[in-house]
Amino acid sequence: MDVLYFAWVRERIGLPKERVETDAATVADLVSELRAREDRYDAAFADLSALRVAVDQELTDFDAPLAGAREVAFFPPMTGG
Amino acid sequence: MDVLYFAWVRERIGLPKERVETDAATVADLVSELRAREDRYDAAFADLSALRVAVDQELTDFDAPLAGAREVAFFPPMTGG
Amino acid sequence: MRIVVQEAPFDYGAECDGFATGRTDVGAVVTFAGLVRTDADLDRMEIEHYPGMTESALTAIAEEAARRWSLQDVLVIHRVGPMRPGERIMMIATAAPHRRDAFEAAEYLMDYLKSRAPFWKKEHGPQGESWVEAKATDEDALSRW
Amino acid sequence: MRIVVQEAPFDYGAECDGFATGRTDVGAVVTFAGLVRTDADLDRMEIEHYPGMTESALTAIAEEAARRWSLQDVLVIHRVGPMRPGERIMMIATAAPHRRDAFEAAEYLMDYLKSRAPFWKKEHGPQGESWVEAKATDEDALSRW
Repeated sequence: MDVLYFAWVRERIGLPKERVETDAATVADLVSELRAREDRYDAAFADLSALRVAVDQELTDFDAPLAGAREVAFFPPMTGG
Repeated sequence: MDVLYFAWVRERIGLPKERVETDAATVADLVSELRAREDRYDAAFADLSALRVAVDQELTDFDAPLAGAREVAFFPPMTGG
Repeated sequence: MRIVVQEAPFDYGAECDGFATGRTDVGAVVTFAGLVRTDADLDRMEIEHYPGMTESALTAIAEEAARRWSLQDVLVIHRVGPMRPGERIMMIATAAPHRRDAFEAAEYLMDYLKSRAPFWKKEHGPQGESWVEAKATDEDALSRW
Repeated sequence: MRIVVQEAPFDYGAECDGFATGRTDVGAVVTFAGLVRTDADLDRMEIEHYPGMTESALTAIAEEAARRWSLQDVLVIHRVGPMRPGERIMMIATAAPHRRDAFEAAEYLMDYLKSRAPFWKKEHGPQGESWVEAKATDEDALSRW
């Protein structure tokens, strides 16, 4: 699936988007896999309360299932307007 | 003092403004004097709950004193906006 | 602060534009425009007012809004005289550092302007003419503030 | 309903004007404009967004507003990319038969747009750059609805 990063999450991880092969059942499982990869992922995901997640462009929770998902995005709380 | 009428009060009484010589102590006293004059005044002031009053261009109540007042205006509830 | 009572139409777009231009301390601009609306056969509307008191009442309402909220500017334009369906009757605008102040002040201005400024609307249609009656909901709206 | 996400500046005055023109069923138009505000040394702001999700999130918010209130039209324009202090970031407009619907829908749109549409602001000043943090008061504002 495609994993996207925005704002400071993008800056800490160092890329806006990557292709990830995973069998993670939930968003939280995917986060665990990513954190295990490298320090920059571990640091970016250290405080989940500071993060938001969208699955297929819909806001959701970290316990959301990933079955059938094509795109997961991580970003800080939004500041539009 | 000058007595002014607006909207349907003006139409029922038949004039927008008149000079009234009075010793009325309050707005209510002035209303009693006006009602005693002619039927068209009596009809216009029949239901005080349907009327508003301003003394010297400030909204007030019918028991407001008239000492020193230069201008009294009677009109229905306002409908601006 | 600018308070205008006039017969002539006003340029809503230009007024909005001017209100949201050239200041770096303003974060939020709210504008409201009231139009002559008709569900049925309305040929025209006529607005009567109380010259002198109208301006002072609007100024007092705007000054009270500026006391209650953190505002950088307030504009009120209200037309009087004859108007046709679809024409703009009036507008207000508020400018503030933050959106909550701009919104609340604008709603306050509208609620007070509606029931406490000396304007009276008369509708003219094929069935004749009639004075618009004040709505209980407009009087009730004041209890919010 | 019109939802626009673009880099280019937009013409706030012309959009307001268009929204309050040529309809006799609209009684109330409310508009909001958000500007780049600065108390201090802000050279520029940069807004990042999530293409695709931005448009669908704004559309969902506007559709929900149209379900909750009696509205005749809704407009949302939001810029992305670099902006300087005083520039307009975004605007919304609502048209309704009555003012309460137009005001409440506009406040709802702003509250949700602020915290639920995928935009992120970064400020650039002489001290460097920093991401604007979401405010607890903005999240709390959603509990009104």
